[in-house]
Amino acid sequence: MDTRSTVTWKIGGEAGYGIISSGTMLARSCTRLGYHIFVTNEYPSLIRGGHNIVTVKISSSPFHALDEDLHILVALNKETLELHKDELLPGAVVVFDPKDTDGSELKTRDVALCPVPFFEITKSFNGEPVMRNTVALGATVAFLGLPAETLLEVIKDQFEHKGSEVMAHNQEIARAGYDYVISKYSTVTFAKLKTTQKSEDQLIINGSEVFGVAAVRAGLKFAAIYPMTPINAIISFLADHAKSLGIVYKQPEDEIAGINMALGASLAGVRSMVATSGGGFALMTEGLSLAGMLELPVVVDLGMRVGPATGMPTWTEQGELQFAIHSGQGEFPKIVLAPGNARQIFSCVVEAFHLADKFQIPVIVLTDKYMNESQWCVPKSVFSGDIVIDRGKMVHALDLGKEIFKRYDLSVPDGVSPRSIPGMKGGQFFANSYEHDEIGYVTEEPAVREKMAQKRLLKFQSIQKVVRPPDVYGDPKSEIALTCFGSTVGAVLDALESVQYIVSGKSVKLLHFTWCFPFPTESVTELLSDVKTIIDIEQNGTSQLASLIREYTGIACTHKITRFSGRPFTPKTVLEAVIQNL
Amino acid sequence: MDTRSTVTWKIGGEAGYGIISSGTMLARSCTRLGYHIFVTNEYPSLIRGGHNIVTVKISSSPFHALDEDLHILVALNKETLELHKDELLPGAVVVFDPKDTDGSELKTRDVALCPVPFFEITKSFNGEPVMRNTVALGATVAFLGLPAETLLEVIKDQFEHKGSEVMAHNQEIARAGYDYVISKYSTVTFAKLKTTQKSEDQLIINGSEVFGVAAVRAGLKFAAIYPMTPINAIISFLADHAKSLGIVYKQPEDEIAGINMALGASLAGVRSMVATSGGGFALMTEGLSLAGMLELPVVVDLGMRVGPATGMPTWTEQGELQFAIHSGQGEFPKIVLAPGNARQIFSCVVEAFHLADKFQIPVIVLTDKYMNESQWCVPKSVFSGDIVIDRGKMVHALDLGKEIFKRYDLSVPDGVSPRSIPGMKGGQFFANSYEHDEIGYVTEEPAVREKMAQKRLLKFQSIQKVVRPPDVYGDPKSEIALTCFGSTVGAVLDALESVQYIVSGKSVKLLHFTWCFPFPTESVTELLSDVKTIIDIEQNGTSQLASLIREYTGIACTHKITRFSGRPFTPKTVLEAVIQNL
Amino acid sequence: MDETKKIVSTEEFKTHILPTWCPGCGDFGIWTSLKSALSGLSIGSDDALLIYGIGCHGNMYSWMKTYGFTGLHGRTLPVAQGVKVSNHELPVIAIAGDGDCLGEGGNHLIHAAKRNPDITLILHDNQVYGLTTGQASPTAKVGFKTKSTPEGVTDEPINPLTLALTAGATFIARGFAGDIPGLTKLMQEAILHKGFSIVDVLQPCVSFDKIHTYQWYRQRLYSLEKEGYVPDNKIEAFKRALEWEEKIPFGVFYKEDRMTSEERESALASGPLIKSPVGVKDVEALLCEFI
Amino acid sequence: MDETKKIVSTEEFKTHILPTWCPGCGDFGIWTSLKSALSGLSIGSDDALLIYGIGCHGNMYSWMKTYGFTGLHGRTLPVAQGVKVSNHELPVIAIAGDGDCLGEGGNHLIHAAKRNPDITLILHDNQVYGLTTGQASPTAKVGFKTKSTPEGVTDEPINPLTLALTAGATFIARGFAGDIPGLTKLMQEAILHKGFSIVDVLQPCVSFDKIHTYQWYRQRLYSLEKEGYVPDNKIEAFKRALEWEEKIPFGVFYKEDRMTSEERESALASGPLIKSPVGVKDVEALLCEFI
Ligand SMILES: Cc1ncc(C[n+]2csc(CCOP(=O)(O)OP(=O)(O)O)c2C)c(N)n1
Ligand SMILES: Cc1ncc(C[n+]2csc(CCOP(=O)(O)OP(=O)(O)O)c2C)c(N)n1
Ligand code: SF4
Ligand code: SF4
Ligand SMILES: [Mg+2]
Ligand SMILES: [Mg+2]
Repeated sequence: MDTRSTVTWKIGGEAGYGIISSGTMLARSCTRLGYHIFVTNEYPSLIRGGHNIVTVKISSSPFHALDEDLHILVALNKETLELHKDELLPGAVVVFDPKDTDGSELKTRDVALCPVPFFEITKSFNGEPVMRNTVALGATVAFLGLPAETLLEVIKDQFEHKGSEVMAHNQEIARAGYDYVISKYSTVTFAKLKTTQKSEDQLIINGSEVFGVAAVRAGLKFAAIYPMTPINAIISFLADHAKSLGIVYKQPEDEIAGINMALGASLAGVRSMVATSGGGFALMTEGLSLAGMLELPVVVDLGMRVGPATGMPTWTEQGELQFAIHSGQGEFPKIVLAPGNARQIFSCVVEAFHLADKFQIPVIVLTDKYMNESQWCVPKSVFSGDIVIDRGKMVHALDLGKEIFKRYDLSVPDGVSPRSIPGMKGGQFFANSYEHDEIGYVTEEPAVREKMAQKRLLKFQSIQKVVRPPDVYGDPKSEIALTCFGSTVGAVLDALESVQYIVSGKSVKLLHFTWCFPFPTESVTELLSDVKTIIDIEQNGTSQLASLIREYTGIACTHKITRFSGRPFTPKTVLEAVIQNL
Repeated sequence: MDTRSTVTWKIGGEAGYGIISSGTMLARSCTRLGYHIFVTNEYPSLIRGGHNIVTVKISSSPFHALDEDLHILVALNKETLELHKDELLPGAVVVFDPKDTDGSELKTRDVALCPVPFFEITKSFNGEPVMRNTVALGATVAFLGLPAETLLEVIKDQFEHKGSEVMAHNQEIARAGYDYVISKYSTVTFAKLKTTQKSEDQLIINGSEVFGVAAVRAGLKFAAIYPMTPINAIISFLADHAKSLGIVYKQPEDEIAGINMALGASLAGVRSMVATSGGGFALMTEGLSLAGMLELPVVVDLGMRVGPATGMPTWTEQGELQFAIHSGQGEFPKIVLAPGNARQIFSCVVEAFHLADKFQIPVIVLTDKYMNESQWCVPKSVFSGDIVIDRGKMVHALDLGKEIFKRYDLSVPDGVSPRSIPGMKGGQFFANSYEHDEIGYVTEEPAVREKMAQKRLLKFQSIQKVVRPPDVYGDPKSEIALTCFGSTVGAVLDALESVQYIVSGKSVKLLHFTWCFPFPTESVTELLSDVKTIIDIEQNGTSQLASLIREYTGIACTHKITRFSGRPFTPKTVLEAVIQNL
Repeated sequence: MDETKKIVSTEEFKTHILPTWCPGCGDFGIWTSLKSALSGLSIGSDDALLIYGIGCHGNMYSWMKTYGFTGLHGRTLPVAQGVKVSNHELPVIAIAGDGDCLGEGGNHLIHAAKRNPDITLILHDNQVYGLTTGQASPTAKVGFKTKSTPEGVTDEPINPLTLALTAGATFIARGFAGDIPGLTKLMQEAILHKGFSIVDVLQPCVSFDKIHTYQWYRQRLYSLEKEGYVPDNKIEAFKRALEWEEKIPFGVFYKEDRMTSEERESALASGPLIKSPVGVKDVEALLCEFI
Repeated sequence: MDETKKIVSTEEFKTHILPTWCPGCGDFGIWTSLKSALSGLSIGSDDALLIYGIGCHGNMYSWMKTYGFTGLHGRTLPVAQGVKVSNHELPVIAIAGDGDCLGEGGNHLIHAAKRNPDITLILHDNQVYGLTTGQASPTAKVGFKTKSTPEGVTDEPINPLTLALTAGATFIARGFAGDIPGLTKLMQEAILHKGFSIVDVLQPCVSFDKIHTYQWYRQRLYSLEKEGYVPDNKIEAFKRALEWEEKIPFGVFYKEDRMTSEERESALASGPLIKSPVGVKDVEALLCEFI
């Protein structure tokens, strides 16, 4: 029997909460068996109604992004068939309820129509209509050729806290879906997965949750986050775990309060963060400038979504790179990072807290709807390793009281002066948003102002010493380079790997920026100076990274691929666009 | 008798309101006699106390900026002598009250010490101590060799509304100061002005007032402005004239309310504006993005001051060029203008209202403390000419009602669709901050989203057709170019004119940007491509215009002159820095 | 509102989009009441501007055909004031959420009330941030478990009525999404009131609030009017507005005649700003002030 | 405040900068009262954090040597809450202006009161925006002519007391900048109060307000305490707080014991957040939730 190493599965139906969790349960079943998975959801900015879909890609080896083509489509309503029929691979398995449709919309297609009476099966077990998902899950596992037991176990873990009855009920229904397919469609083998070996535990976790885990591991103690798509999952994560982890999550009245609370916590001596999307970030920009002036560490999760204004809240974009870099009145140092996947979110967030303390500045981590709300599979070991926490320059109680404490000591070579914490004896100072002297007293003396401004700007140079160059994939000597930042990397990597980094006969390399600002000028100049063709790929309309590259290196990207429909790039769209541009 | 074409006068003393108005009165006296003047004040961010100074430059021919060197220093306290003695030209006239000091701090200097008993004279007329200014004014006019009558007339106009007694009292005291100098210091001729001819009426008006006059001439009807230095003068101007001009000024509860009120007014069909400084602007950036999405015209006066955070509120800087350009979540078109002097404020503001309507976008006019609070002399004719007001694409009532009105009609070639005004029959639409279709209904369809985003971005191209190149001064073929934007131009022009655009034997040209964004790429590329040496001059620490030039043309400025002490450039500092860099 | 004789059917407000609210959501009742309130006042789809917040409540515009403004989360009232001062002949109604206008936009509510513009605010008071899937809103009552308060709300709730009262609103009422005739009447009174009027509408959120159901409210609500309450005294209004839990009053709590901010604006004396000539032509006197 | 026996002289707060307020400004009285309140409570310059708004009032930090935070206009209270939750053993006092904390920052006042953190707010109520040279503040009374209201204020003033009351503040008092002993006492009570306390201080601005002088206030002020008023009832407090013009009460209007936001935060049960270990080490259970 032919089996595949990769299967892409999609389920669609009207909104409700079942669809998203069925994606998670399928993913967990697969990772528990050793597969790699990726789960995305697409839904309108509504609570109910509208078309919701979840896509899960399952593979026996690691990969970076979703594919467009489906091996299995599960339709919980008729609309799903209509909307997604063009995504079906020849031979694909199409599962639907004969109550909803006879499948005639796919009549002329080369697909395996597999009606499964979701509704009837659910009903025969006295289940609610919402439990059709569970039937579909059982059916899916059967089509994939996976053991029912793993799914039943996942269901157990999911529903255990609701009591053994609920749990058993769900298991029963899933099993019924599974059995139906086994008995009825034993010949439909199109979507059967190659068996694989499980090497280690993998988490199924969305990007915002990764952010939260990384933050608490890095010593976050206080977060003030006003709800906003696409960072709501970090609120749930922190609120749910506040008690057990001994941290505080506060829901502020607005984003302005959020950033100012976080700065208060930072001054008081604890690591703090905020999270928001573009609109809320706009409201925080004055506070960022304050952080710059007071030299207070703070980490900002800027979860980008489609703009401008309210835009399309539940769709993805990378429209705020330049806004983040230039945010806030006046001039002050900050760092902007842009992880591209779950592992990088973890490492960038840990790094962000470290850098914020090291340089006493705000650090912005750019995330987006796609990475925050998609579920990634990540080996547990990624999250559980040792993390060395260095709070940066903090004055010791013993060193205080001898002479007047200079919080903004100008004699430091790197622009970063040791700080005291309110309450420490002899550590008195003013955290002053007016221009100030070394103790924090207000000053308008030109010479002091100049020195204090220079001190802050000096941090740009200090940061240059730790700036990370872009990650380079492919042959570094290639004369064709692609450039991208943040989550776009997934689709680009899968595209390039699928052709072994050879496009139209030419070797291609990729520069992926997870560190965007201060710009890694030196390394990028080196990496791009002998390159003839530079194709910049961004999930926005104005190619903001390309602008940065030009601003700092003078080098112009020769081609710019943009996408601003709210839909993430796929490997196929990337590859086609790159070929077209060559 | 030797006379001069230019005199720089300074008065200093403790805060209080007299000092600033004495500068204005001196300036008025001079312009009424045909001189050109410029008045700046420097004061700390305090209501009382601290050292306040006003400087007036008076010249028989037009000029662009203040000089550093003083011909007359009037000290209303001892501190003034100490602080400003190094600014005195050899032979300069130093006026002080013998009660405050014997002038010994200037003993070794080549200056004309001219004690005038301000206090005693004031007292002898039963005047308040604050009226010492008036004595000083009379004395000043005598040292300048100007007729007392003009000053007395100015005093009359100034105090008339307070009753004839107050008026006469002030006149008397000014006259006494004048007479004292005439009788006592007839030999002190160092600061005598060349006589001049008055050609036309000139206004003494500060930059914010020019903004206000321009706005109401351009059809402003509604302004919502939260107080903030350095734009408070436009509040007073609009509040004081609201009744007579038939406009509405509202003090909003915060800047967020301000921009949203202005957008409401704009939607309702009237020209509207806001004004603020960097911190308030930060709070408005979400609203700017909304304007971009709704395609609503609005004009923003961004009065820059020293940042970051609260910074030095009463000192000048140009730190928000890049922030202005990139402000707001997501991607949308806007225009950023940067007038360099009072005339340019007038023309840029009129232009701003025009462009905002023409492209249905927010237009930001960058001003700063220096230009807003300095008083300029501007011929009356500059303000009184005809202004053609074109509200841009507005749908006519007669064209409505036939078919469904498409507020966001996608078929327009320039990205700008005609708009209706709420209340018009048949003009119903949604001003929708969510992505929307042509009527304004929400949409998340990728194709519609793409088209609507493209429509907005198309405006960038339409704007390129009317983009203004930088003003070029000097020989366009020079191989050395200076670049600057906004108010820095004054000092640079005076510096270059003083050496006839030849520095170190080489011809130098100046590119002055009053239109900053969308960047005039084509013209700048042409103007700079054959230039060997480019010296960028900015009142900030990170050379933001230079970054823009590089970003859009790839051309790097070879030298960067920055200044961020809060003190404006002077012709001398500019010239020295340029010479040093050559 | 110059054509009060005009017949406006609620059908006029229909769009091609069907409501996407959860079945049973209190927003349905508010929407239905609003449509009949407007039609009863002969305000048709071209005759007024409705300004919506961002939240489930704000989604209403998609199925409510009038001039509409859906701006930023929390900012309905500043927009409304900007519109009203520019065209005070246009009825302006703000449709806001409790998160929207007591959380993000709390400051604007106080200051709008203080100024008394002739604007009506319909406040969808459902104790949650519905659209962001169920965090506690500022009106959430103590003990209520939500996504952001898994241990239950511990803060005191904000009371929109006492808040509006202390800030100077001149018409303060509470309605119930489950009482369409009553709510319609309150909305009409509010719209007809000259000045800043607020109708706080108790709105069950069937998805994220399993406590404050229609049932829960019905068991507690009582009509102020039926009790003979006269809404002309701030202290009495304050007292009533503090009632909760056992007995919850609805109806008009307070009403007062005060000049509106538009009436106090001299530039509007001769007509709406949008109708005055554009661009000051005669500047001679103005310029002479500076010479 | 663990060293309550310590002797703190008001001299301890001295800096090298002399006050730059206008001679006669009410801020002097507030400053003097604050210094003696702190010294009376043995709170020295290293023992507390004072958080200042931007305005004339906020300039106080320059001549007030304690840990100080001078942040953004309007944002004292969020900062204060962030500090307090991180170190609830530290006394945290916000020094705010009426423009600062009722205009720009009005929303934060309501929400701080709602949460009841153990913070004291001293509100410099001078009816103007002093530092920006005299525009009307939210508390400016009707008719008052200012730079932004040349025809006189027409809006209703905001009443900080009723606002705080309706928002849930647990200690609400009014003091007078001209009554240093009385104000000192109120401040001490406020600081000692466990929960969100606000002292609204009537503060003459001698430069921009020629009406509400010391004299004007003295003629009208009366002591609640002397009248035997008991500050334990919201409705009575509301009534008293509405009094103005002829008779103006001062003293404590309302006081209530309620759990503070810190007391309700489980992470703080075992001590301040700054003292808990940094970085979660044992993540096994947490990670297993995701497998
Ligand atoms: C500045 C900003 N912050 C946050 C959001 C995200 N957001 C959208 S709706 C909403 C809350 C809605 O709650 P509410 O106003 O009570 O409306 P409901 O959904 O309950 O009707 C939030 C926080 C936003 N759009 N803009
Ligand atoms: C965001 C922002 N907006 C405006 C300002 C300008 N500003 C500084 S102080 C002030 C008003 C001060 O008034 P108030 O708080 O009453 O203090 P007072 O001077 O009366 O003590 C304003 C508006 C600012 N610094 N920041
Ligand atoms: S989530 Fe609640 S408020 Fe939103 S539509 Fe559903 S029931 Fe209504
Ligand atoms: S302006 Fe008023 S508040 Fe400010 S210092 Fe002077 S008197 Fe005090
Ligand atoms: Mg709500
Ligand atoms: Mg004030």
